[in-house]
Amino acid sequence: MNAANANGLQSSVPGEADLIALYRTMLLIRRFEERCNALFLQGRIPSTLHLYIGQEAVATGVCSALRADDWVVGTHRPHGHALAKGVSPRVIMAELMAKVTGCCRGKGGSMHVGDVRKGVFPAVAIVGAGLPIAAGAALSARMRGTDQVAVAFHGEGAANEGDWHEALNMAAIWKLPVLFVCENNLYGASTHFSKAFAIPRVSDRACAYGMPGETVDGNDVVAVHDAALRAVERARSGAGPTLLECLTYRQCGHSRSDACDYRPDEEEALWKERDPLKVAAARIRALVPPVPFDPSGIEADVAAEIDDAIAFAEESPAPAPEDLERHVYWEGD
Amino acid sequence: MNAANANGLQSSVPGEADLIALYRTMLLIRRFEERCNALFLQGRIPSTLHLYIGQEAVATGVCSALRADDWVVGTHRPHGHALAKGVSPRVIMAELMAKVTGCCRGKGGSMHVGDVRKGVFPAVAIVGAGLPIAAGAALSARMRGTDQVAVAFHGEGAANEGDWHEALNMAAIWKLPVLFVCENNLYGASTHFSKAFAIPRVSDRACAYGMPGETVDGNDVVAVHDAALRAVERARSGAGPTLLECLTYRQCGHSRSDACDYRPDEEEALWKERDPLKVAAARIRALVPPVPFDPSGIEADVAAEIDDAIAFAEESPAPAPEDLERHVYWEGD
Amino acid sequence: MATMGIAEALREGIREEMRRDPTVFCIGEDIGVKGGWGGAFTVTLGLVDEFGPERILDTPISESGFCGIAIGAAMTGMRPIADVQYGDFLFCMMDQLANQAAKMTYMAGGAVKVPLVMRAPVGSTRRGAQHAQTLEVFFTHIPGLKVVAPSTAYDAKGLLKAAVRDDNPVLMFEHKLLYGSKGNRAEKGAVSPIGEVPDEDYVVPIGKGAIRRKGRDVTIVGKLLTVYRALAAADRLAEDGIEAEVIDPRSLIPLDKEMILESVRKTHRFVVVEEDNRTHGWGAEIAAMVAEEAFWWLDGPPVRVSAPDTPPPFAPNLEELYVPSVERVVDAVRRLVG
Amino acid sequence: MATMGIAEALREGIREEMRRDPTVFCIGEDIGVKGGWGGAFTVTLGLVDEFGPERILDTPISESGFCGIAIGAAMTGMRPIADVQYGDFLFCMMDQLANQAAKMTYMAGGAVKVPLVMRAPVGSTRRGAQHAQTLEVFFTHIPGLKVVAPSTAYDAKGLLKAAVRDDNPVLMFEHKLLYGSKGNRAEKGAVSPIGEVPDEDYVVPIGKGAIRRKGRDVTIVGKLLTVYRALAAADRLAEDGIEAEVIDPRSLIPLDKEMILESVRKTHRFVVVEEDNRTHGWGAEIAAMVAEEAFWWLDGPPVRVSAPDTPPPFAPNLEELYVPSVERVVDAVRRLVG
Ligand SMILES: Cc1ncc(C[n+]2csc(CCOP(=O)(O)OP(=O)(O)O)c2C)c(N)n1
Ligand SMILES: Cc1ncc(C[n+]2csc(CCOP(=O)(O)OP(=O)(O)O)c2C)c(N)n1
Ligand SMILES: [Mg+2]
Ligand SMILES: [Mg+2]
Repeated sequence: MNAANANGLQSSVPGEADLIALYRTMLLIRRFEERCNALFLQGRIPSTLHLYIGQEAVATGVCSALRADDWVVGTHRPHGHALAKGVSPRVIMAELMAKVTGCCRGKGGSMHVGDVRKGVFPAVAIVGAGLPIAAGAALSARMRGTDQVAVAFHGEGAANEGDWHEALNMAAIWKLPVLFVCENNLYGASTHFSKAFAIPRVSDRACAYGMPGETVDGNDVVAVHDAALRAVERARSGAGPTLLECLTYRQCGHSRSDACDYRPDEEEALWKERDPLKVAAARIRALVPPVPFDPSGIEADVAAEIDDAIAFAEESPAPAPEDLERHVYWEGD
Repeated sequence: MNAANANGLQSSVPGEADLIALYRTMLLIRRFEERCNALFLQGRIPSTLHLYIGQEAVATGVCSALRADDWVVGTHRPHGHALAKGVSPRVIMAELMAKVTGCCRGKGGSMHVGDVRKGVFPAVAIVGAGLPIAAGAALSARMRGTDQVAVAFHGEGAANEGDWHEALNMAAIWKLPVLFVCENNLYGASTHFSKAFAIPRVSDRACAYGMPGETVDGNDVVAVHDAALRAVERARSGAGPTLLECLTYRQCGHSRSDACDYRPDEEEALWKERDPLKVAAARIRALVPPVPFDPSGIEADVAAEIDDAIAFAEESPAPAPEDLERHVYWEGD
Repeated sequence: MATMGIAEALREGIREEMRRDPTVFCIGEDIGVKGGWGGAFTVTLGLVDEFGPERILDTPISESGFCGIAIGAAMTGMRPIADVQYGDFLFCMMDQLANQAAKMTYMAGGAVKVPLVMRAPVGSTRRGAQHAQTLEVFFTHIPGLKVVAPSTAYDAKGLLKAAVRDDNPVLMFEHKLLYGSKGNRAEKGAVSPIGEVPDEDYVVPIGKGAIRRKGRDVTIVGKLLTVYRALAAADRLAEDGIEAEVIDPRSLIPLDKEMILESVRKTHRFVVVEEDNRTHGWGAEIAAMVAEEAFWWLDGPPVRVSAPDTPPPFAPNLEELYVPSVERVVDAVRRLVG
Repeated sequence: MATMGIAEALREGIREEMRRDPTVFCIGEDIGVKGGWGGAFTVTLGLVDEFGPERILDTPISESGFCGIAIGAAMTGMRPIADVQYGDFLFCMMDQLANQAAKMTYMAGGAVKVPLVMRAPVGSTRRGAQHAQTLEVFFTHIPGLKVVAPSTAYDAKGLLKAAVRDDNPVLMFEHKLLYGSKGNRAEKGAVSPIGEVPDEDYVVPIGKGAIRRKGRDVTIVGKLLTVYRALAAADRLAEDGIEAEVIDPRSLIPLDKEMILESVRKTHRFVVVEEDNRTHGWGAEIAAMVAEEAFWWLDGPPVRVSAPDTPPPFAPNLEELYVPSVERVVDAVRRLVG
């Protein structure tokens, strides 16, 4: 259905079809999140939500450089990672609505969406804790003799956790096939990057582990894709991990109840100007020869897909009471 | 009694008296540890021991750059740190022999020796965990408006713990008056540096935090002292922390029962050639004008001090049974 | 006398202690950012305006590190009040709490003190497995720590002050549904026990329980949210003529054992209600203690009402089955008394 | 049938599982270094010669990190056997164990498994507060983990194999004084329960206890070292005509409750002996469970013999008072029976 989702894009000079596929994935994430927010405000999604709006180019650019059998570990803000890696909007929406058809049977919730059949681990909502787990998947790939690659998405805030450090070091000394994708959206919750780091770039930390570090425009899906592809090739060839920092911005609040009063309006405006969907559209329009780009068809398509997901979720039942005490231990496939 | 212990040495071009004082401290540590080992083999010290032999120049060089009211946090290998900072051999020996007159009333043991009256925290035997604690002491100094400095001694193995990373980052962003002194003795337990790091120097990691990092010859007490003094001045002036890596070698086994079969004999021989006491003696003999240096007086002096410590410890009683349930909570000064 | 919720009471307690003692300061994530939230549940909201960013110290996301920093500061003359956004993250700093803070005084033979306060929200609020645990028992089992768990605004402020003035590490557990946080940080399904809080300085001594309701037929011990479940159950039971005595220990370590034992010697029946998992939960000790020390007074087994042995589920319908309900308490008492 | 200690039995168990299943590997600090120790207590000694450094994987000193790596590997088709040098360091990886490994299957709604084995030595051996804790109960309270604690060579090998083949995270606690490690890594004061271990493949099923001694007058439950203390106490009591039944649960989670309850229904008296701190210790649950489920069979209170509520002390004379002695068990039983 969706080329970027199918993880098929391997070229580093994407053509029109590729760009449109990337655009579609980003739009799917955007619209999905917008609808989530509306459903949350209507009380149809319980709990809290960490929206990915503004960061779509990162998950999309990275996952489009992956194979279907590669692994991804998401964070407390995982819907975008899951969608970009090809998890169906249906099972994500059902999970958010706490339905038994959800990707975690309604027992995980927003912060743990994932689907191992699509190579997406249950997301890890303890900041930083996903990195060693991704490194472990990479170690496993090597031990089992596959050439799978693992990706640990994380916020820049996570780079100050001990687990981040330990994971990067072990990945480096063992040359594990893993990408550490740091989504530097300038804030960890309400805390500005500059309050938490004494260095200008997270990627500068790669030197501490003897691994390459790179910073790219995280709102440009092509830049992200290109850098990710290089890192994936490096990883797959046995040359080891990469720290890839993507500069981006969380356009919404940190979570459901956040009015973002700690952020300057100008900053928000500036980044909305650099909206990843706009950047991608401009990329398409700048193709040579020029391409007339009308996203309305994609909009309709994406809207239909999300409507379907919502309908699916709404119609699905909640978990049965017996579900409470199930799955504490593994019950088989 | 002991100039280097009294933390009075502030010049970076030490003269004869200074060098002799440094030599004496190092010799005290060396002979103290040798006697500990003998006592352990005789069964007069229980438990296990991590000896500091070979690394004396680090603690001595660093502590000679400190004031009496500065703070030091030691490790599982803490006797040298405590002696260099001026803790009496008596209370250390009594602690090792599990006597109530020990610096921890016999309740801490070798891995926790310290004496807060001398600015030495109870040593922290969880690898890496001492670093945030030292940073906290530095934060406290600033908040209380003193110009005290804190030092976190640690092995290179500790630099792969999460706490190490978190501590360095916070110290850097808050410009805390703390020195992270990494004693790179090439092994963390039986694991060689090259198996645990993908970089040539621990000090290279300073770049990850925007703090200065420096590597010095850790077997040359003057080199250590000079570098420490610069870092201490930097810290005291409010310019922030430093990562100081001292290249040294653990001449004995990791702990009591270690035959070191994992180390090449040539490596051991090479480092014994570079014994810190030899290097210091050569420094003294190379003074201009030349100084005839006969350490036998210092030897006798140090031997007497240790004999006294052992006698004190042997004569001291074990803790009373009631001591078992005391001091779980603070009982007052 | 002012009327307020727990978040506000804690805030006022912190404010007063910081005014009284310049060595008191707060440290944690997102606690002092201007325009921010005052921590995850508004407790420190606005304090940075009075005390500045040095004393309301925002940290990077480094739980183990800032806990260690708080310990080092506490050992050298300061009195930090640290917090985590969710109690679940205490596991990220477990070594610093269990191996360092708790043991430092002992392993130094009494030569150092660690006057640290660590605050942590607990309780199930639809956030799933990693943001909803009730984990007091992991800390009540660490010698060297004190542990408190206020369920009213009065106690929250009084225990906070007592904790700040204590010379030992004190963990304070707070329940997300009891904060009474206002505005857009209010919690769905909250109990909001608004209560009166004196204007003048007071402390609630650590180690003293409170009898929330007098009764002669059964002793029910709860803590945090389950105090309110127990009280509601007691009301319901009273309709049948069963008079339950409801005890809120307030301090978990040290525990006011005598208050519980005295009650059991009167009622001869004992039920403990907790939101945590049953097996090796907090209630196990209370039940074991009662069985061991009041065996001959008991007319029936000590009974535990708790969450099942599962991680907290996300789905609201499952969560409702997870947290002990008023009905489950009523049923347990009826079976015991009947 | 060969005769060996626990360290050797574990080593043989690991070796056989690694031969049988190429997805099994070991990960930890100093476990495979040539000329090294095979871990802190020789369990993996020599295995690197057969399996190479990729499958006996030495890590940097990064407990949380390598635990997470083991989890990630376990979720993707491998069966890691990880270890820490001292159980006390489990606190450094507490988040990975408690929030990740234990909860992953549940929070994924059953879609993933984490077949991880984590081994940890416990027990007081004169190393002081940070190297001598007995901390099983911190893990028996985490739904999603299984916990085993073998006290004989036979059980050690059989439980190790069962753990490796289990599709859930299993923690194995081993007692430093029971390893029977040889040479210069032997421990002072060790019990060294040398025992017979079959040559052919076998498992000890997780969840089944063992009656170590039959008796009619009192049920004593111990684990690891305290099994031996209980047995020695039983011998002493037998001289006075008191016949104690000694139960070693072997698996702590799931627990063979029925074996304990059946015994109590026969003996009417119950004592649990553990090396851990008393308050909220492991024994609290066992005592509470017996009180709750066998109340009407009990002729006296369930009794706990344990360490006091202090960190492990260093001084040998204090340590001797800390760990429950044979005398203390004998006294407790006498008071109960007398
Ligand atoms: C260990 C841990 N500490 C704190 C939190 C609370 N928390 C959730 S998200 C977040 C901010 C994370 O910042 P960043 O890593 O930059 O990711 P972003 O939210 O910006 O995507 C915090 C502090 C957590 N979930 N886990
Ligand atoms: C958290 C933790 N992990 C492991 C250990 C066991 N251990 C004690 S010392 C040591 C090696 C430490 O190496 P390094 O930091 O280089 O210090 P060195 O012993 O060389 O002085 C290890 C692994 C420990 N004490 N704490
Ligand atoms: Mg961020
Ligand atoms: Mg070392």
